[in-house]
Amino acid sequence: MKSLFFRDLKLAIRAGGGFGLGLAFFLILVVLVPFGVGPQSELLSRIAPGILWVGALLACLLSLDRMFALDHEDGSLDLLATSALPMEGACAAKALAHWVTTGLPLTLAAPVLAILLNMPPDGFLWIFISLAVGTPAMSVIGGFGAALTVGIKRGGLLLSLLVLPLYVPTLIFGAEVARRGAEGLQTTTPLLMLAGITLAVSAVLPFVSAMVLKVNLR
Amino acid sequence: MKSLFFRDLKLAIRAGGGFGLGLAFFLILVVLVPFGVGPQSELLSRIAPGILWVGALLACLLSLDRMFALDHEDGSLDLLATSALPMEGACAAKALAHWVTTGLPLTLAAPVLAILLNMPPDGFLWIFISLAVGTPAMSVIGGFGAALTVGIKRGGLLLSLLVLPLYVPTLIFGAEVARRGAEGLQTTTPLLMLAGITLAVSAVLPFVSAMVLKVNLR
Amino acid sequence: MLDVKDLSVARGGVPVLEGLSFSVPAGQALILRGPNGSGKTTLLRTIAGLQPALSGQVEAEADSIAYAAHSDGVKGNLTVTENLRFWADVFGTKGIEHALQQFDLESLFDRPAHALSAGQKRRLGLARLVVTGRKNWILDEPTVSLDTASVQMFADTVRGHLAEGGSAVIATHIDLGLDGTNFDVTPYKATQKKLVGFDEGFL
Amino acid sequence: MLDVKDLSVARGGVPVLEGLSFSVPAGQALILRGPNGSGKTTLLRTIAGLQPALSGQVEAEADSIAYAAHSDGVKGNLTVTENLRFWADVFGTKGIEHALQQFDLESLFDRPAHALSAGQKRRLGLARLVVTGRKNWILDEPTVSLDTASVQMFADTVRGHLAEGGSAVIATHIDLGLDGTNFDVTPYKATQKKLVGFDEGFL
Amino acid sequence: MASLWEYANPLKFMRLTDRVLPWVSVGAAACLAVGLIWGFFFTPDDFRQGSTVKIIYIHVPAALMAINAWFMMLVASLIWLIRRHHVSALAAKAAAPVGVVMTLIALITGAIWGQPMWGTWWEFDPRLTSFLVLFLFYLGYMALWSAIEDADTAADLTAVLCMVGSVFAVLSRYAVNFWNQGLHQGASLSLDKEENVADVFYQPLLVSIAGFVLLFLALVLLRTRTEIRLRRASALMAREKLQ
Ligand code: HEM
Ligand SMILES: Nc1ncnc2c1ncn2[C@@H]1O[C@H](COP(=O)(O)OP(=O)(O)OP(=O)(O)O)[C@@H](O)[C@H]1O
Ligand SMILES: Nc1ncnc2c1ncn2[C@@H]1O[C@H](COP(=O)(O)OP(=O)(O)OP(=O)(O)O)[C@@H](O)[C@H]1O
Ligand SMILES: [Mg+2]
Ligand SMILES: [Mg+2]
Repeated sequence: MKSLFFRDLKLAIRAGGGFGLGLAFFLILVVLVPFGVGPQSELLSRIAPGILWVGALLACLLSLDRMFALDHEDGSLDLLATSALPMEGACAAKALAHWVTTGLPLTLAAPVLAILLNMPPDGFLWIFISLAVGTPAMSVIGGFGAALTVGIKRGGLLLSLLVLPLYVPTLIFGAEVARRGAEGLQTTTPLLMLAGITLAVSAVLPFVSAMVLKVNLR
Repeated sequence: MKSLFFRDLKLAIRAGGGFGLGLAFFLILVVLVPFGVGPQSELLSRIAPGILWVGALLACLLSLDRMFALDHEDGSLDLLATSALPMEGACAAKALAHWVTTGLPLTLAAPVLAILLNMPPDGFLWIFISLAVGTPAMSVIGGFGAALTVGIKRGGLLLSLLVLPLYVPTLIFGAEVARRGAEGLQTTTPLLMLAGITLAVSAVLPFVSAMVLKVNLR
Repeated sequence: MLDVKDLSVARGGVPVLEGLSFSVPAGQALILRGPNGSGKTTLLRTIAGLQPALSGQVEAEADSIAYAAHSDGVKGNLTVTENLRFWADVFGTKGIEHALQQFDLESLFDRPAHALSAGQKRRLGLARLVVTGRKNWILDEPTVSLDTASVQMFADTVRGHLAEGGSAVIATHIDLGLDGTNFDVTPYKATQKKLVGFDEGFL
Repeated sequence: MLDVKDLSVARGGVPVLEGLSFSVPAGQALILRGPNGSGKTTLLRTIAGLQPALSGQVEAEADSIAYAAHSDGVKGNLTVTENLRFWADVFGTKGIEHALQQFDLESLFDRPAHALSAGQKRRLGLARLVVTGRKNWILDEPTVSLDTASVQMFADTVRGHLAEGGSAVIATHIDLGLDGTNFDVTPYKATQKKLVGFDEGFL
Repeated sequence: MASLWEYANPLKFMRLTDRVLPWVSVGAAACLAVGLIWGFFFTPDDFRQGSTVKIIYIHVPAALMAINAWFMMLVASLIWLIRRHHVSALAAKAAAPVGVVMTLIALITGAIWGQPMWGTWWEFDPRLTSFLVLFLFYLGYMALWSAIEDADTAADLTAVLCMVGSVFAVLSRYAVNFWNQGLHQGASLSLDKEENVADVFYQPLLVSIAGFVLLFLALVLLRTRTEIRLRRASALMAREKLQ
């Protein structure tokens, strides 16, 4: 499991960028939105927490599709399945590697990008906290989606379709935390819900993913 | 070229959904944004044209990454390159197939989704027109990006990174048309610019893509 | 030690082989033979536990099977050493030098795997087998793309493995120069059950 | 008719073979030989025009080359017929029945290609060659995964192609039973140029 | 007494449904006709809502069935996962398109109703939101079925997806009870009765709900039969190939 985790990290870094790319996508998205909605800064600052969250979510999503697909194509997954490594462990390790290469850098970068969107400075801390608590859930849920669609060519879009609805609760509570934080309101309730989601999916989904993967290898 | 076009269509449809999936992603995205920014409908209706455009752009983008990648992996691209088919033609055919499977359905669906975002009914026509004129450019530009990144595993994110900046002019003018249309202002200038971009990239980029592809095959 | 009892296997829902029984004692190799499409790959995947059998059993010690198929599970972005070391870690064994040396990969040790020739990549895939430390090798056309010298290397490795009490099931179309039982799957081709009336059921 | 003059080829920026000259007249086959990693694939890709030569020339009629490599260019989601017909369309030829029949694919005609066995898929890849209608076949290990009967089929097809005035360059590790010139690439291995001083250039 | 499981045999299932289906269809048509005509033409307009209240006869049954369809799929999927009866998996597959249409009807009628009632087509309140997510799950569920070729694999994977999606089916029914915010009626049918005047609305509503239930049943049975025949046809075709 440890070795799988480190191999995935290494692969992410080698494959031209790794850490960098998720971030770059996030950055570009945050830059594109003002072009789309027009540059009125008061409007921007109101939608900033939401856009940052949606952006983080999409950046996560884009890097998901190859979580298992590459290993499936080159046969590694078959070999892993016949190895001593329990599949649950493999799924957890892969989700963790995904989080380290996307969720973590996104979380660290979000406060900086918040400036671009004219967010009030009080919100910086809260966008950071909400992403730190919420992104692990996105990696784990994404892992489940990736496991479901592993055998399908052009699975990328189907993956998004399956995973995005699952992301909705995380998004709602995460963005709520960030928004309330930015407006100086109480954040305890949504933050607790967010943490609850993250814990629940991390506890349950790796097992489901492992099951699904085994079915897919048949 | 015709055969390549029809094969790509066939593949898109066979691979579970084809048309449907790009659309579904668009739908989901448009649904997610209100979760992110919160459900105040007046705010939503102001950002609606921009969000629709950004959403269409991302839906295009997600389906891009496999435009050449699948053909590269299974060796078809090598074989195509040694065939009588000029590479420029192949690139154009592939971009066209991409547009028919994503850009076109997106354009048709956008007015419906505009309802979800509370857009004023006057804007429906304009969001349709702007997308109809703008999405072909996105497919052609996307084809260029896909050609650039064809040899790279996990190229998906890199592709986004390369292509998104290229999408900026299309996005600016497209969203401008939709926004002005929704507000009942003159749209001629941005619409002309948008059409100009589409024509220019369609005339030039297939040749560049072909060149880039040849380099990538080496 | 591997025991196959009255096994039937299917691919894509269609029965391919049925009524297979054989056993491969320690120290022995079974060479699977049969024309293209006869069902060797399907059989091997079933034995390796990657797909369920239609009926019958496969008996083997727990965690004793190492499977190698058409695709090598080699990551192009990792070097030869990194690839091997990863698999060694996954299977909890140590020391990849032996495997590198057995397949003459020492001079390529820090080459990223995507810059290997077809045969070199295949050798790396086979070296992976050695580092699994598993007893039962299930090999699907292992010598594809190998030149004669490398086929020899492979045969020597298998012989060494058998001498240490391992066993192997190998599907191949060429002669490997191994002495093992030949087993032709052709006679076990699944036959049609007679259709007795139309029962609106599946088949 | 294919003429190779004083060709040097490189992969990944490293020279692999140099000073190659040979010519393959119509009706003749050239069998490329050489151990794994000797540079056969690199040479064939250069001849097919997929990568530039370091120096030297490849002369062939325009649009006369058909290339077939390790990967078959077969789409799993299309059926056997659809795959072949696509390539026939691309190369502007008609009639795929002949090709289907030559590689005994008729009974599989409407099977999606992902449901073929390794050897069946390979046969489909080879059938593609026939529908290209091209004269110079450049083949990289065409018989991988094929059983003996299919190798025979392949050899017959090549013989037929030669008899019609085509030519072929085939890299292989096994004996195909074709009579053609054998050409061993080993002696042409690129040597290290002596370093003469430091001239601010690369090497 | 014969065990219920016997009807998991395709043959038995086909025989039984062959006899049952006409009755169910007739029942559905009758209930729908009575309920809708009664509701539309023989009830007074509501004192607050005017004639728009009549949408209730379509909206409520459709929304009910949209959620119930998912629960039915869940049960069928669980039976498939545990006992591996193919008919059960096919019934789940057959129910999805019917469910998605019900969802769509509820969404559209809700939106049309919302315009006069709330002054907006759409609002992101908890119930509407989770209902919309449920709609997306229906789409994903059907897309997954069609993307995977091997039938058993597809059945397994969609079954798992169905289990996960049930969270949202539950939410769209009970979300109002968790969060007491939002525009949409929190009322269950009984509360609705107290709030809205009387049996005048209530009785035709019940009849049309019964109609929707029967309609759903009829469509699912019909589609399951089709799926069984399709499976049978592809099995025969595969068999032919084998020779
Ligand atoms: C797009 C907008 C709407 C959507 C998506 C929607 C969705 C739903 C859903 C999911 C249910 C629950 C069914 C169940 O629990 O089985 C429901 C029930 C109901 N809806 Fe709507 N609805 C919408 C608009 C409206 C409007 C505008 C009204 C009227 C003011 C309304 C009145 C009702 C009533 C009376 C019930 C039955 C209450 C109950 O049994 O809990 N709905 N709707
Ligand atoms: N989805 C499917 N539906 C029907 N038949 C299938 C399907 N998938 C595979 N087959 C058939 O099952 C048979 C067994 O295939 P398998 O790959 O096991 O053969 P093999 O002995 O390994 O052949 P090879 O030597 O070519 O690798 C083949 O005839 C193949 O065409
Ligand atoms: N990027 C690279 N850098 C350095 N050497 C490389 C690179 N890519 C390939 N090589 C080497 O170039 C040589 C030629 O490879 P090529 O694939 O042409 O061999 P081949 O004769 O086809 O071998 P095989 O019989 O195994 O297919 C090999 O020794 C390979 O290791
Ligand atoms: Mg095989
Ligand atoms: Mg080679």
